[in-house]
Amino acid sequence: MHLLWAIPALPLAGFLILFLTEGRLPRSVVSSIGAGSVGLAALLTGYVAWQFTSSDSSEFVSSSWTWMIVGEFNVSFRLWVDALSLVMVSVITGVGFLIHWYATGYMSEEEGYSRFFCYMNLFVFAMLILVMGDNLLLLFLGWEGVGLCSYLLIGFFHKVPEFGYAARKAFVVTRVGDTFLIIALFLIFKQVGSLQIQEGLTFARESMPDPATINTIICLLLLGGAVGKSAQVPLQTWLPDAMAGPTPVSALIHAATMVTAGVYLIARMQDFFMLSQTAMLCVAAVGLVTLFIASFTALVQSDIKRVLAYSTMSQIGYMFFALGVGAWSAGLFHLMTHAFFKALLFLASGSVILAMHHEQNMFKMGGLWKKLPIPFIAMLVGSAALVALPLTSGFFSKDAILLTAWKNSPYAILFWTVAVIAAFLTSLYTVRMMVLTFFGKPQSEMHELKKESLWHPSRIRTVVPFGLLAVLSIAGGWMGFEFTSDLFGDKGVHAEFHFDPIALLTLGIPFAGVVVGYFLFASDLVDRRKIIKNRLSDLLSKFWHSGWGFDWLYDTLVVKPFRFIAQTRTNRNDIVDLFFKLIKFLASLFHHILSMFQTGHVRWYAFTMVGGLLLVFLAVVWI
Amino acid sequence: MELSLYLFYISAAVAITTAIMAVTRKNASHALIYLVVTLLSIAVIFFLLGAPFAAALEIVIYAGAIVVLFLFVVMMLNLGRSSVARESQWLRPGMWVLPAILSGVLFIVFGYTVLQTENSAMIEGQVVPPKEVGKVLFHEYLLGVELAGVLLLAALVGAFHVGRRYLEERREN
Amino acid sequence: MTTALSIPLEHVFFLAIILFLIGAFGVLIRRNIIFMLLSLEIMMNACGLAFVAAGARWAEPDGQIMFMFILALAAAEVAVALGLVVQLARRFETLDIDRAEELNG
Amino acid sequence: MSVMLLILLLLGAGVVAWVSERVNTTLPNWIALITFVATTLWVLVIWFNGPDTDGLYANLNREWIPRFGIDLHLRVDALSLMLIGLTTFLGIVAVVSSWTETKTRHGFFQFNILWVMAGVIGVFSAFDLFLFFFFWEVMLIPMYFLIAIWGHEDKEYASMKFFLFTQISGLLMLVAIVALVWINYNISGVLTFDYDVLKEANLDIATARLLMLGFFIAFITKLPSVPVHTWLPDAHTQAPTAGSVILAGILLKTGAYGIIRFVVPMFNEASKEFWVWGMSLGVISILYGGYLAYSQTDFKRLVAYSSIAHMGFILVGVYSFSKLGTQGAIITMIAHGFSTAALFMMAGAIQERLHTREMSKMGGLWVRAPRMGAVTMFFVVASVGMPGLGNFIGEFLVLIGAFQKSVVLTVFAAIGIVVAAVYGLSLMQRSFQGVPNPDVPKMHDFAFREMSVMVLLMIALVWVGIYPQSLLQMTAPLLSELLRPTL
Repeated sequence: MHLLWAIPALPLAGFLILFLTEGRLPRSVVSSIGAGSVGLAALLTGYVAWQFTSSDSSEFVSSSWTWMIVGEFNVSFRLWVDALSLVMVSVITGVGFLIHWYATGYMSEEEGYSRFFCYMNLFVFAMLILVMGDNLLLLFLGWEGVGLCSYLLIGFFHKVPEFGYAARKAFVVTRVGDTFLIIALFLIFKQVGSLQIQEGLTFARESMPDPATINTIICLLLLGGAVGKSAQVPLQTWLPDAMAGPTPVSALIHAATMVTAGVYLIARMQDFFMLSQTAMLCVAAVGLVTLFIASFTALVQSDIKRVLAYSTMSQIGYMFFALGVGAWSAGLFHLMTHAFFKALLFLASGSVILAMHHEQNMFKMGGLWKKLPIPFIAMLVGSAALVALPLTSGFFSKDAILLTAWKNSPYAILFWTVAVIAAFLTSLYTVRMMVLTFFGKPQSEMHELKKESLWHPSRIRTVVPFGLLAVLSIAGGWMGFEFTSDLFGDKGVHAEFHFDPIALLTLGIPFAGVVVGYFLFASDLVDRRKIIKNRLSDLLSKFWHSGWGFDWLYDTLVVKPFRFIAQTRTNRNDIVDLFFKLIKFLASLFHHILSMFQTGHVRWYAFTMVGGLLLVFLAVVWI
Repeated sequence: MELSLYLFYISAAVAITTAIMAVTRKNASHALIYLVVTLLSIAVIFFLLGAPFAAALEIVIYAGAIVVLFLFVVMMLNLGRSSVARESQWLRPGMWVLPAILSGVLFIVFGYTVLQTENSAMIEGQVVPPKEVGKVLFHEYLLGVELAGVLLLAALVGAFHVGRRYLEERREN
Repeated sequence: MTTALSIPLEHVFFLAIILFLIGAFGVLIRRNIIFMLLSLEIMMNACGLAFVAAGARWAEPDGQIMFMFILALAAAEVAVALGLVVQLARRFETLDIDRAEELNG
Repeated sequence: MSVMLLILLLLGAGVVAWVSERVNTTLPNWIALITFVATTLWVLVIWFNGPDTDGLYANLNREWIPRFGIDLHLRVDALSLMLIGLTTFLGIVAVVSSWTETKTRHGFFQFNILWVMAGVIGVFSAFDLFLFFFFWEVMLIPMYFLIAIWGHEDKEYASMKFFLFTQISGLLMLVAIVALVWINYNISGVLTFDYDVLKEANLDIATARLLMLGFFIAFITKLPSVPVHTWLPDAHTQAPTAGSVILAGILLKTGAYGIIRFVVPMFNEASKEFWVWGMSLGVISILYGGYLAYSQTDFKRLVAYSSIAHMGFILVGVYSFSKLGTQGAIITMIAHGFSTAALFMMAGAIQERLHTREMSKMGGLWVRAPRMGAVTMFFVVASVGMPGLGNFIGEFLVLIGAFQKSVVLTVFAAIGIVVAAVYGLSLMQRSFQGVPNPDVPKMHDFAFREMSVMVLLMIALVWVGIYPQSLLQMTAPLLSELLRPTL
């Protein structure tokens, strides 16, 4: 019997223990529970993966209890794993474990240590449910669960109001996407009569009505959900702000796993998307636009984590792009390699930030490569993979995407060109980041590194995750492509590497980027001050810096009007109540009018009584 | 026969005159004396109408008890010359107009109502003796008697309560 | 037995009406509460007169019985009212009914 | 028989509690607590004994006033049993939450609580319309006292508003009941208030529409739905903690119960015609309640408006006329009972400690009281609709049921989920997160008394969230009866 159920159960158990003990456990115990549970889950995943590859079946199932049955609506807590899920599970538990391990050092001097691991374990659990769920409702449970954990962890330092705001923004913006997703679920249920993923796929393959307008709508709604979770245009604005969370959180949630859930969703619902050319095109377009916008934005950021955040956005844009042009396996492959090298980059930047008194501004760093050799090397390896220098993992995945786009897309030239420009920009901003952080003159004082502090870059808690992730960042490409290319069998397309001009160009672009970047940012050949002073470049950089004004746009169009309506004094009260207040007002008006007759003058009463008598008698006489 | 008829009209005239006087006097004691005369003449009329028991009650209770109660209060409050002056200040001619008009209109209406009704019956002055009154009172009107008793009890309690509060307040002061 | 007079019922009624209106007139014009009560007594007597006359018309005791009820009512009224008058005189130091306006709603 | 005993037990315990305040001021609390624990256990025993062959857990049918065809007809089926269980359970919560809150007339306070609960149980089990109306009134008057005597600064206004709204709507219902009975008498010659008979009355559609409206308005006032919801925020805000817990946890459910039990089965065709209006009112309630919830600065008021939004889901679910929607509405009733009761209890706990409900005077409470923060977070997350907790199940079933009926309305209702996130998180942010307010005095965290109740509520919500089937399978056989022939 395979121990599939135990993989999510372990982090869940960790979460429950940490939650119920309310932070009363000593830190060492918390570390071993928090990181250990994920570590065990990773080991177990390895075991299950081994079972999986050695067995003949293409799916592993683990059923537990019935969630709900109403009429024909029937969902269960049932785990279902195929190769695609298994890749995701491996990434989540493997990379997750390394990040947890690193975090035991990174968070060692923070308050709420236990709370942190409590949330992190819950996150891993929810993420595992997301990828292992056998039906869409279970997927949605994980989907919302990771959103909640993301919210909790972004706002982890809850004393800072801005962080709380960023956390809420992340939650609400992704909630908008989630609403699309849940409507997609309704529509799928209406069409298919079930939320079982496999039944849905079978239905899509075999009995989807034609022309499949409904199918296109479903796909677009699913895309809406994916866009929210994966921070793609137009719901991308939360991700940069989400960097308010502790760096391991950024590494795990906002780089390696949660933000790729959208990619997973689309890959999972592949059969629906395959039926709709429009939807595929939309996926590709969303990816491409995000890729393009995010690359430019990353170029002008000064906060090191924001650079990485925009870089994440653009890399996920690559994945969407890949899915959109039908390069399923390449997209998923990129997801995996990206998880390795982006986690590495984030963790390394975390070490740098800690060493700089929580300073994240790159312009205040500089010349750190001597003082922080281990983070420097880690970052260098990560950057190489990000830039896609040959033989790193990023190279294999990105190259596969670009080549497929060229060969397999209706708008090949346009798509390819934009993607290549973005790749060039990727090199540029990566070089800029490295130069500003590690080279040049030191701009501010560094934290005095004490050997005994747990987060010291040379402690084993830091070196081992760095080392492993670095190895994966480089070697991940060698072993991985074979693995993922089997996932989709003959459905996906992937290009072989041939020596033709396009391939060479694709190969050469990163180098060109690095070289140009070197001249721009590191050498004295270009006068940077002149460029900065130029008005056009100033405007552009402001525009790019703001993330192409999306925040401003939403702020003016949605947030401010909503707040205005909700928070102006007159509207705090219920408008509907005015009607009832009117009734009350009328009643009291009549009361006042009638009580004017009640003067308290006895003679007035006597007078009215005599008058009333008169009236009565007059009535008697004449009627 | 003639005599008693005249007696009725004379009593009526006296009643009306003294009633007007009672209402318009400035001195409370004078007004009360006029009121007594009114009541007495009404008692005469009762007697003429053949209701000797009512006439007796009118004299004993109304003229005897109630008006005396009034007099006690007037004396207790010591409504002397200053109050006469105040009354004349209050009874300005302007005040009379509207009530007078109202009373006039009412008189027309009432009179019209009385004249309209078809009966021009005569009162023969058949005496209804107290014994008969008592029989009916304690048979057919027994419930009314009980209610009147309750009313008087309530008045007793009310008067006692009102008076006692006054006493208590004075004791506190 | 009879007092052997024969007067029209209307005449007695007119007397009652006139007395009643005099009383009402008094209530309306006086500001002194004692005079108002006094006028009320006249009004009640007028009503009693009307009842007695009506009873006498049929030579039945009911009119007198009604008069007795009115008498009881008057006694009760006077007892409470005069108590109130005393209270009023002490508290407001006036008998002016217009000054006691606390009845207003 | 057992229901009647249950009601009598509560009524009797109320009197005993009132008298016992002469002995000791905490004695009434203990009496009420023991009574509620006992009744909860009793309900659990009934629950586990299972239904009889007719699907009933208890049934009592005696003549009461035979001249008018009024019977003492109390019947407990699965739906009633669930709601009675919720009632007695929240009774425990209410008593515990106000353990130290009342400063005066402890005995009368517990008397009112016990009598409200007795009335509510009567409402949930009465199958005679006259009896139903009787219990309907029995539950309102003690509630009025609870608000009017132990309420906060604006209690007179709030209690009067509550009373007027419920009385006027109750009057409408009474008129409808009497008219229904009379019409049925004219048609069939049988004078009866019995539910089962009147359900089968042959009404022409125009009459049915009118009578349906009478019931409908009474129940949506109680629910409450826009536009007759305005008593709720005031009543909730001013009521003492126990009052809010009962009001939100249970009294609102009587409105929902009334719609499910009476409006839909008794006036089936008329209700089916009415579905657009019903669903639209629900959707408007969801959006409008959510929007007003966000605008509030008062902790309790915010939760009160969020209740309106959640109750909107019930309306949407019921008027979708599907099994999914109705089941969703039932689950929402239960889950909302748990989550909102907890939030009101939290509001009461904060007010007891800080003497304010104004969120601008809070901030950073998590640092002072981490347990309260965690608990609030849990229930806010639940009411925001997190999968795995009860509220989500209800809302999801409602929406998926409604989707089969009307796509557009469902989409609007789904927007309510986003709005819920906005106000829920802003509640959390404004009260518990952020910089600790220096003006806030030191506050003690939850101790055993409050924590034990909160843990019970959490377990209940998680249970509804991950194993709703246990409830769904109970009510499943009822659905066809409630929804009547066509589905």
